[in-house]
Amino acid sequence: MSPGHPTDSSVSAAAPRETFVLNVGPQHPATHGVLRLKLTMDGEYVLHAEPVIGYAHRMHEKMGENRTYVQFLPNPSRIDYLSAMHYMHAYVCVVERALGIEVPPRAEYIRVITSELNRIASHLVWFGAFLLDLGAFTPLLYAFDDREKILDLLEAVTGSRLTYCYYRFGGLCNDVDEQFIEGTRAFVKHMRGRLGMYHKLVTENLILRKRLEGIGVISAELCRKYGATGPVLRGSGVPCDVRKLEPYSVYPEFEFDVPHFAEGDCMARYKVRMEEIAQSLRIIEQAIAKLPPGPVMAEKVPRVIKPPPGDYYFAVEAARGRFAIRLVSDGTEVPYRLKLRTPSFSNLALFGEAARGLLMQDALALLGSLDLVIPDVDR
Amino acid sequence: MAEQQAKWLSCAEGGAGSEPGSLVRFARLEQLLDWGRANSLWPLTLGLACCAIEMMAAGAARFDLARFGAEVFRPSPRQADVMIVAGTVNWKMAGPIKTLYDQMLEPKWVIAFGNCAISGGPFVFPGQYAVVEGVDKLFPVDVHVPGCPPRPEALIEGILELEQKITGTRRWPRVKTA
Amino acid sequence: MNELIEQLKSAYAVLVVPARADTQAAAVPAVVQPTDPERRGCHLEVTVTPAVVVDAAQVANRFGFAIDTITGIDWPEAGQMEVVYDFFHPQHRLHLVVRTRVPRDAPALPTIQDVFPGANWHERETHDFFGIKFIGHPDLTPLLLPEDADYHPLRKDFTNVSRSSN
Amino acid sequence: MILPEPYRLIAYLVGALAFVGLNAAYLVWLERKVAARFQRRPGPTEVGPAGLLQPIADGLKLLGKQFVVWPHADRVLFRLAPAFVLAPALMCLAVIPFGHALCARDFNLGLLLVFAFGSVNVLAILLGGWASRNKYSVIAAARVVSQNVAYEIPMLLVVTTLLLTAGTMNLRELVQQQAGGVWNWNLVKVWVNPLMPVLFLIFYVCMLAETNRAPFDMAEAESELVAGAFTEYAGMGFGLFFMAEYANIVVGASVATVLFLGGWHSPVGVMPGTFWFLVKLYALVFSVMWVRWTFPRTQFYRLLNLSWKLLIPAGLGALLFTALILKLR
Repeated sequence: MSPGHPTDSSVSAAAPRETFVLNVGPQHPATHGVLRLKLTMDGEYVLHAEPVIGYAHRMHEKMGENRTYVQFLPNPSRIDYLSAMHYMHAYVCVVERALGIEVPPRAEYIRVITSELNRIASHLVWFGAFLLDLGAFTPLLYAFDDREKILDLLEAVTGSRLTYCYYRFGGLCNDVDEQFIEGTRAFVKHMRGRLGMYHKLVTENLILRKRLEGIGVISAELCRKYGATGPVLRGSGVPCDVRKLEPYSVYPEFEFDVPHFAEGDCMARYKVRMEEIAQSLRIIEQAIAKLPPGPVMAEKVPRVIKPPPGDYYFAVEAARGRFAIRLVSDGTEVPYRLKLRTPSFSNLALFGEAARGLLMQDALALLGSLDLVIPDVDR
Repeated sequence: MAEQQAKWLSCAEGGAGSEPGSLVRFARLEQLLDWGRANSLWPLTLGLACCAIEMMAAGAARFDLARFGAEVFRPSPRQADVMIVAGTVNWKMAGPIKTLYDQMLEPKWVIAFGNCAISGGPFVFPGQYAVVEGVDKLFPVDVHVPGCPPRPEALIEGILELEQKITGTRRWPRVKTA
Repeated sequence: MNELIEQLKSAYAVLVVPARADTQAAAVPAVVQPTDPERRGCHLEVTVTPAVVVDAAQVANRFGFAIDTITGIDWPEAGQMEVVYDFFHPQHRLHLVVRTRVPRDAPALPTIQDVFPGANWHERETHDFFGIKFIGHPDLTPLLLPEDADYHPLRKDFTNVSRSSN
Repeated sequence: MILPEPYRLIAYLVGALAFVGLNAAYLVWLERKVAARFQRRPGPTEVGPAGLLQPIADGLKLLGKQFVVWPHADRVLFRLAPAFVLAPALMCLAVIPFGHALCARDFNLGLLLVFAFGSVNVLAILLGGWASRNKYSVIAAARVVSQNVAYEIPMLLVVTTLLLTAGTMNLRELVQQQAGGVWNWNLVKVWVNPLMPVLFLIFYVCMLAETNRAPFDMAEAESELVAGAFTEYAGMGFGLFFMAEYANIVVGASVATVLFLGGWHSPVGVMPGTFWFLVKLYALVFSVMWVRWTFPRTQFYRLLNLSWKLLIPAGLGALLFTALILKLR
């Protein structure tokens, strides 16, 4: 356990302590991008942490009001570039919901397969980056090695390594081939073995366990008050997953568990994500086995997308949590308002409260365990 | 090897550092230093957005920037030689990134990695209020690497291109082809 | 599930802004409207007056909702700005939307950040983008925009800020 | 044959500088190669054959880099710190016997000298961090001081325990006592003191901590403190800190070799002694690298707890136990 914090009343009753403000970021190796933290420190203890965001604000919401529905298609994949597929999924789904388009089953299955592959890739990047935060460099390269295998698969289908623009209103832009199916099967097998290796190399490492267990505890209540979702909420013991709770696409047809751990510490969040990789592999396996034949594009998709006026909302489970789009349409070719609810934003919001009283080192471990993508926070 | 070396030396002759009429000529020394600089480009750890992931991928096992001695990502601008601007710079970030550039010590170079860093990329539209339309508005850029995001190979090519800019010749020793 | 919705409905039905003698304002009840989640993505839409958003948030809090997001929508023709509060339930398939409208020329309404501390950032962001003032909010300095920003880009009448490209 | 003193010292000065310089350069290269192998990538390959010219390119680059003393920094100390950090490591090498005749100064209190100068290293990092007037550097400097103070104690306890049985502080004599086969090396001399392997373990952990290597790399905790105490250093100033880190590892590994691994004595009886000394030395250095690229960093308070609550009591216990054995024997 970490030693007593100076915020304890027993300590602060003594002479007033001298504090200083440590400015972490916008360029700092632990902030994974351009996040800035204003840490009020007492020695190495964080008394008060204030995230300062906006250094990667890219006007996605304004752009939504400036371009037609089709022109906005490349944008969602650039909000959270690590789970681009999920963001695309939310965007096409909200427009499909507005237009009332039925998507062919084959397209839905392929969407699930690619989304879950993307989720694994995203968790692998987090795994590497998180371990890098903790001072272990090697797992990063192992994770990127496995991630490249996913990228190869997705690149063959979508033509892009990172910012996929693969889903269309009513389906997909092109079908997958036999090679992709075979490659995915092989990958599932490969990844299962690698997961075992990760657990041996990293999860069971004593130093890692000591660094994560009991550190940065976030309660379920805190998550609720701040609207934190995804692995952060599940790491606090709430089995909340949009795929189960508000099922979309063909997720109800698959068997998978929602991993959740009640401890709420960094280790719980770590275990949730590692377990999610295994669950995603399960989903992929089932989806490939059940993949139906047929078209990948709905037949009745209007040439010009003009959803009827109204207010539509769609949420998906992205790699970082609940991503939702609120689309307000006025019946024209351009959205009237496109609100993006990004998971990292809410997950980061609770950092200030969760980091209070931690040592700086542990606070940065907590930050890493939240798995932030800064452009996702800033939009 | 020797032939190439001679070629490399003759290429850079008359380049920077050797003024025709000056009594003292440090051309050889300059060339040696340039060779050292070109082969030891330590980038600044500066990931801004999507492109940063591809920058990380370039440093990872498959592409391995380390082959060219450029894998030593330094988190402190004092120790970095090249700033790879990987991602969108907005006006809120413009100040800090300019400070970072000023904090880097001479000789320093900048690679604008990705469309956003080159021109604002997909985020430029009439009436946009946030994005800096190209980091060359903030400081001089040596190499532009286009793409959205560019592939890791493109970053390697960008580094080689920068090496060529420093030494005046396309990489010595030559990159071995597989 | 359905009974939870019924309970919510009855909880919101009593949300009424009391008539006040000094302003001659009549009592305004909250409008509760169930919606089709398959078509719209939410189960219950509650429209309230700005004065009772805090009470509306408290009801959501009592029912165990988590804050999803807060956003604004600009309606220049109506001379109004809409503020939309989204709440999701971590345990049930339940999505709640609370809507309120404020006049466009002086947009202000009370903050709910005492009920949901997470609303702090969402409200700051809404203030950034729309210029809607949240009364009682501790810090409304721009969050996503530069600290000195004095423009509200998601207003429909927003035009580009002049930016000297140095 | 041992050369007369003045020649030996001149040879030492030249030799030690070359040795430290080459070691620093090529241990960096080795580290990059080793790390690359652990991470399943080639590492430096393109700069010279197998990337062998890479350290030279780095060195030239660092030499040609601007060196600036910040207006708010302490001008004198900021410049002095890099020199302070390298010089003690050079001093330590003077008394280390690399071979039967390869010892610059055969000194009765050799071990004492090594530890005396070894501790100056901390002072230098403290100075560097303090003079930078950078918050990260100051935090790192404070960490380094408490870390090194904490680990100096168990290290000295271990060495004292060893000295009880050896009875000399002369490093050459220490090695000579271990002559005659592998079983005579201190590491495996369990019949003299059954705690020998434990002592070696404590010594090794302390060596990692003293040289600020992962998992105890608090001085340069990259993901937390940017570049720690060296954040504000550029060019050769930073290069010297870098060199000193490797020089300290070499010193630490040399002392471990002398104290526990039989110094220049060959386990099989072939090849000259110096060769075997270097083999043992680099095997230890390699293990240090192996640890670095495998483990995450520990927490700072856990690091101190390990020393104060485990290693120091263990060291004291070992000392008492050894004293008892010697008394009873």
